[in-house]
Amino acid sequence: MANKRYAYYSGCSLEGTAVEYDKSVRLIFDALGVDYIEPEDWSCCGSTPAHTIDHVFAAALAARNLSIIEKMGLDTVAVPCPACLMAFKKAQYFMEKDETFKEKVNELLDEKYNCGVYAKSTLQVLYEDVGLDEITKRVTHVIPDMKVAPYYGCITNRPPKLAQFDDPENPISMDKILSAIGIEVCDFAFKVECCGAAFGVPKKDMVNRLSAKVISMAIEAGANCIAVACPLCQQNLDLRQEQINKTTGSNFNIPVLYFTQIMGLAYGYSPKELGLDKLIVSADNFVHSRLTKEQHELLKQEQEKGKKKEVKKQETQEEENP
Amino acid sequence: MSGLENKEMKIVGFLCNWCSYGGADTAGVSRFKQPTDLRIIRVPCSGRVNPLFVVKALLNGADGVLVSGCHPRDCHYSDGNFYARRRLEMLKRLLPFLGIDHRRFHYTWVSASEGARWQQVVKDFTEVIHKLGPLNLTREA
Amino acid sequence: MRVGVFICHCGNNIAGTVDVKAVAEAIRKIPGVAYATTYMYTCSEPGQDEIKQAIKDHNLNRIVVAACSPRMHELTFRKTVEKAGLNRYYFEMANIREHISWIGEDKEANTKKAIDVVKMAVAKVMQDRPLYSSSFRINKRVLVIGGGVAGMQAALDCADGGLEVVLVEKSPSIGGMMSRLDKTFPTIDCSICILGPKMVDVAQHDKIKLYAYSEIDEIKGYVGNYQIKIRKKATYVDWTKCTGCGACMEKCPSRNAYDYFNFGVAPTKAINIPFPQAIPKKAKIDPNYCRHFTKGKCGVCAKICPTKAINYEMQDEIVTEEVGAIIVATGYSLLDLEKLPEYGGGRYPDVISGIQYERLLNASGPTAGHILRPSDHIEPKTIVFVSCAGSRDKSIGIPYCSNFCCMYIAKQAILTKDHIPDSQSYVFYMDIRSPGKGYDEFTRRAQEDYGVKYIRGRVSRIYPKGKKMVVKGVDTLLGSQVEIEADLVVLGTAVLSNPDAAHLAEKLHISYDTFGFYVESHPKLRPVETNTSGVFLAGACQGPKDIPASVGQGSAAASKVLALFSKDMLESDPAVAKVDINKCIGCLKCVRTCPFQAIKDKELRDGRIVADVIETVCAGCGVCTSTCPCGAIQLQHFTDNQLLAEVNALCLA
Amino acid sequence: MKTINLTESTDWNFIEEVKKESGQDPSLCYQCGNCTAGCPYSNFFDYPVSQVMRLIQTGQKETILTSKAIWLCATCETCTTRCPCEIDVAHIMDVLRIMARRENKVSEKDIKTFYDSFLDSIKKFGRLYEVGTLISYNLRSGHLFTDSDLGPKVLAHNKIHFLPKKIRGSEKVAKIFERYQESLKKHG
Amino acid sequence: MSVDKLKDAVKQILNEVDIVIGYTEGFDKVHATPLFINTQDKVDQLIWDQRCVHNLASYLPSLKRKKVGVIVKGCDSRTIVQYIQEGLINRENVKIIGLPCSGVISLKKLLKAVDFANIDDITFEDNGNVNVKTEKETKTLSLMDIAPDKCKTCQYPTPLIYDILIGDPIKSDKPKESVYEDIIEFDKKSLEEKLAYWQKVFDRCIRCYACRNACPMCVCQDSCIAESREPHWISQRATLTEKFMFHLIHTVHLAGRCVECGECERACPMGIPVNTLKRKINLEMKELFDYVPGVNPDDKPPMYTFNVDELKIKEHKIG
Repeated sequence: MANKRYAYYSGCSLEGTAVEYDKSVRLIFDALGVDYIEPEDWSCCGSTPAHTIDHVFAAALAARNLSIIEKMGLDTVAVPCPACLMAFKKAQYFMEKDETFKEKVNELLDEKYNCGVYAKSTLQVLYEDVGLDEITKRVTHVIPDMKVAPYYGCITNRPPKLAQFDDPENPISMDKILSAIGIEVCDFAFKVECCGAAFGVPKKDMVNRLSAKVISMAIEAGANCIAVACPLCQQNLDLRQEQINKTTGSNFNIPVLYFTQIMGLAYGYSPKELGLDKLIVSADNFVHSRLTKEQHELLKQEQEKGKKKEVKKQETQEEENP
Repeated sequence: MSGLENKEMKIVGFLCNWCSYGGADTAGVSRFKQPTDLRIIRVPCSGRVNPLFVVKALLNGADGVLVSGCHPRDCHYSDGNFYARRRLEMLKRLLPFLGIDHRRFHYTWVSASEGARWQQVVKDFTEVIHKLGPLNLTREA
Repeated sequence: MRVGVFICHCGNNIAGTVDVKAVAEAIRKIPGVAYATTYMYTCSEPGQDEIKQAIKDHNLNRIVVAACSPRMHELTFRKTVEKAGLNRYYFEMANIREHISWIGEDKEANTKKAIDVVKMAVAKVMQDRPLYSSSFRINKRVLVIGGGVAGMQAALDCADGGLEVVLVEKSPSIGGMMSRLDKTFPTIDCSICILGPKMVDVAQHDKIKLYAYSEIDEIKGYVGNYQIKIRKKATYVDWTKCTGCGACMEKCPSRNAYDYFNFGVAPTKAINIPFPQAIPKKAKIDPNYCRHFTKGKCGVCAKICPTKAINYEMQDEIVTEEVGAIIVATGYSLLDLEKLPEYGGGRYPDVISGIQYERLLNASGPTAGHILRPSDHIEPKTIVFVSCAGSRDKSIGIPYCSNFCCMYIAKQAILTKDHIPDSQSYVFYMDIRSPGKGYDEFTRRAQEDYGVKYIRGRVSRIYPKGKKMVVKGVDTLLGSQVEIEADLVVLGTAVLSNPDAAHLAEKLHISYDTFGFYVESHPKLRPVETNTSGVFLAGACQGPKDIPASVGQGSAAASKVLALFSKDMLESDPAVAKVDINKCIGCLKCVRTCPFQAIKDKELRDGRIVADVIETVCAGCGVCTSTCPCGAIQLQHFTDNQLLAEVNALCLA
Repeated sequence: MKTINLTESTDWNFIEEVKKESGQDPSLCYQCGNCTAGCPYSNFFDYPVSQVMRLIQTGQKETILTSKAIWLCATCETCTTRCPCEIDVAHIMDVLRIMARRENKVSEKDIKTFYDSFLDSIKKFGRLYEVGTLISYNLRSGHLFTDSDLGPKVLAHNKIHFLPKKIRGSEKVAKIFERYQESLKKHG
Repeated sequence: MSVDKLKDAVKQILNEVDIVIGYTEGFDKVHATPLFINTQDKVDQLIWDQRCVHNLASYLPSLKRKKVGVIVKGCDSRTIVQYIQEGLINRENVKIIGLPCSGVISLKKLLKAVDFANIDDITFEDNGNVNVKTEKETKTLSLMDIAPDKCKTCQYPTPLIYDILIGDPIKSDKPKESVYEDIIEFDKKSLEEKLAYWQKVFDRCIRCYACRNACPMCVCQDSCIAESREPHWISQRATLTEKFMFHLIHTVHLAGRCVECGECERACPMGIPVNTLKRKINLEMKELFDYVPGVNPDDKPPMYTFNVDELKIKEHKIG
């Protein structure tokens, strides 16, 4: 782990409406000893809009950044935003597959890109490269009341041909990470349903209806908090929650945190450091109920003393009656 | 017919009766279009293919030779293709030493149900031979 | 040498893209070719007569037919030339259909290729030698692998025909998939009621020797004379003592064993008899769950067994059987629900497979025939059936149709209404495939008489919402998304080959396709034969098949065996290896490489050692011929000179 | 419902064009409808995805390129992920949008305007300038108050920069735009 | 080592065998020639020095049913090992007298070194010097300069198999990598260069079959397919194609069997590097199957066996 150096491409959103995602990712990377460096003078990946113009053009916008990273001598870029991730992966996929496509893209660029950089989501870096053991080791705090619906969003690990990570229908990496830091994870059916993505501006109603469905399914699953890995998801579910309530007549009030913010809480960082103040729906109650591991241990021991005998009985019964 | 003289390469295929010849039949029944350069010699088993047949064909003016048998473990005669694999691999490695491009000789495994795979093999191999052009090993007309 | 060449038009199949007249023209010029002509359908009776006549008229002594694949009609024409008085091996076929006219688009190139290929055949036929078969005795016993309905039918037909049958079944009871079914379409008769008597017949037939819970370890030999090693797997119960009383099963304290018979709908005991009608009705211990094996202590069954049949020390046992033919009827398996993550397969207990639902419907199933959903044992009112769950899905490597799901889903929907009159069933389908007799009427009845709602479209997602399963799909006829809140979802999971199908095929030397289904000799005309003589196929091991088709194939395979065994002697294929003892230097490399141990060393009277082929054992692969450095051992009909003639005819041209 | 005269209205070139530009074969589609079933936007589409695929198969160019559906697709990749025929449906939708733009047949002006504002921001600054994009969109689309209700919230939580962050290499990014425009002229 | 020890050994085993094959003086000073000893009185004719180039093991298969004693050098012993692997001799019928050897002469090189002058006398010193007396001069040469190539990279100076070893075993001081250096070097040439080379050298072939006749592994002899019509692999035409074919038949038949004794090249009157192609295959056999011919009697020649999973053979892509 310690040897590998990543490029870290935060993307435009993380400089604006999603600064707290950027903050928390950096904190978590530091805490876990992930060596990363921000490429200098990166530009926008092109995102969805560029793909409505032309595929070569879209790939060029993405490849400009990959080329900068390649020149830095790095081969992996950690990307928190799924839209940027997909833009990079698509550029990489088509350029590797099709030599003439590659040439066309390079014609638009100042510095040619030789397809030597692989994009990984922040989630993938943490889950695969850092590993659950390391993630658990660093935990200092427990948030006993938190019940999270892990919401991956539509393109964090889809389509599988491009993503090459986790299951496209029932991903588990975020579930596992959150469980590893001691958070209760709900069985959430809408892990990968789309929230409405970038249509928040031109098609507000559409987004409100889709996001409402996601939130209601999270509550249905028993969650009191939604964990996300995408700035657009966060924006649609959190910033627009009141808008949603108005248009759909619902009455939601559920905090929507980046999964890295939740990790930060378990690692003992302050709400301010993690940018929790940026959330529209407050997550303060989780901050208040947060305990250190030691405190929590004491509490647990007391509770368990009374129960021990019962548990043993149950165990034998279980085997007899499945 | 004259127009074809330079368009076609001479490609010989040795196909085992049970798998690859059947695979070529399957491709035919399915009407999987293929280039017309290949001429097939039916043998009972790829193990029957003495590497010297390949040599003979190349020396006699073939531009490429293809041998195809049953997939390993699926030989109709249980072990024939295992012998073929060793012998043909030996030949494949010898050819470049003689100054013959190893791509002119290919051996592979195609089962009787793999019509589409056979089509691909023929297409790809023919394309390679066309790229390599005619072979004249002994400068004799 | 007077070669006659017959070039077939095959209607338009060949003549459409090959100039057959030009081919005949070119071939006529080859020295030795005495006669060359074209014919519309050479394989037809007049076509064959034409060959016979030409042999007479033109005094021909070698024949080449340029037509379809020799795999199709070589035998036909060999018989023709034989009837005209020639040795049947004075015949060659040039494949100008499958290998030329059907695959090449350029008529000029096709014609040139056809000429080359016929030239090669002419060159070879000139090298052909007359060959004569010898005959050998056959062992008139037959091995049937698999005791499902196809295998049982084959076994019974063979046994009734007077043959001794060895039936090997890998699970503890015969009956196969059919014994799990509740009812059968389109008649809705009780599956076990019609199968049960057949199972008893198998058990009681004095010509059938049943090895249940056994597998094939090794197969040696050839048609007429096979040696089979059968592995009798350890049951830990002495079946000679077990009476099937079931006392052990009642008292066994391990209740969490996986129930293979019921496809895990509910658990079973570690010692169990799979179902009440099982044959043989004997108990068997599952060591993965038995406490004696997992924890090292228990022994309840041993204590309770009235005949002291329990034997924890039992080991697998290998027995050898000798047979002359083999019928393979190993059936199919089903796609694992977990391979369908978007349907929550394996994660949500109320998403089950069709075969599991069959067990819920069945009176001897774990719910005693009451439809109770697995999660909370409550009777479901809204049931959604999803057909093509995995079938026709290239993205998971199953592009084919599973054949009978449409029909059993209709049946299950009908039965559901019978069981729960106030229920509503929905069926998601892409196409209703019901081409059998009375089949389409049956699916219509489901909709017309039983009110089953058929929705044309695929299901995209299934997820839980409270106690319901939300099925989100599409009605493409309406052109809109649809959602159903169901109590239970039944998936018509894809039919797969058996996981060990390839393994068995390798032992049998038969072919299997990309999906593991066994390949028949000809898809239309030899549907139960394989390319290995003496080995026949029956049932779904060849491809997804419903009960009537499987039974039909079982009988067909049996009739093939009975026909084969109608003679006492079999003619051997004379295309075997032959040693020229004057050339053989006795290095015996052929003995080393022969895959069939068909070559032995022999001492001549002058003391020289040479190789000697046992003709009946030689399978004709020719590995020896390509091994022999001095060309002393030649595979007849594929000799070095014959193949060289082809190479030279092509390359030196 | 009007009768579609397949003899006259099937645009075979269009079928080939889609095939070529997308690298996908629409004839593989057997209309199971899985794409429509899973599409989060189906409710808003004028033609569900599976019908868009069918319209391609039947060469109904005009209908598709003027449809709203192709613009309401957010490329969430659900269709691509679940297609049993392994067709990259989302990619085909991308291609259709490109074609619609090229032929000036965009029906969903607002979305196009939003995308254009987005791209303008990139061209100008090298990165996305969220406020600028929104204002530019509101001005161009005429929807002057889109998301103005969110303004105070964003402000209160200090989530946005009011000044654009122009990167040093912004002219290099702009050059990508320019070169692309030039290449269009060159290749026609 | 004195020849006396050798003679004693031969005398001793002559009681157990029908015949012992050794070396004796040839028709002139530079030639040795095989000696077949069937009576004690012939033993004294035995010689042993650097002129003893012949691979005497070659006689064994034709004497398969006799009890034979044979004198072998390290290189010759590989022939015996290979015969055993292939079952071409019965080990119990053969008595092997092994002679450690640090090199022999190549007649062709010697003649070249003296400018093809007539040689009157030749003597060998222990330090590797060879004194040659010709009609014109007396010259001292270094043995390694006039030794066949195989001696320069010899890995087996001591016989690998023997019943009696005369003299002390010698360890090879030649690096292992040196054995196929020339092959690897040649293979680096372009395809065109390589083909042109073989066309040139094979064109010299006069199809005298001396190489085949000298080859200890060419056990077919009279049944050789180069001279047969059943099967008819090659015609008698003296074209390059047929010459090429003959040499490839020889090569393919020796695949994984050639013990690199070099008798073929020694016998060739046209100076064709007959052994090179076989050595190329040996290089591949080593790489593919970790097999070296004639080293371990328990090995199986790779062309007559197989592994279900071949670790080193990967499926080839077309092109």
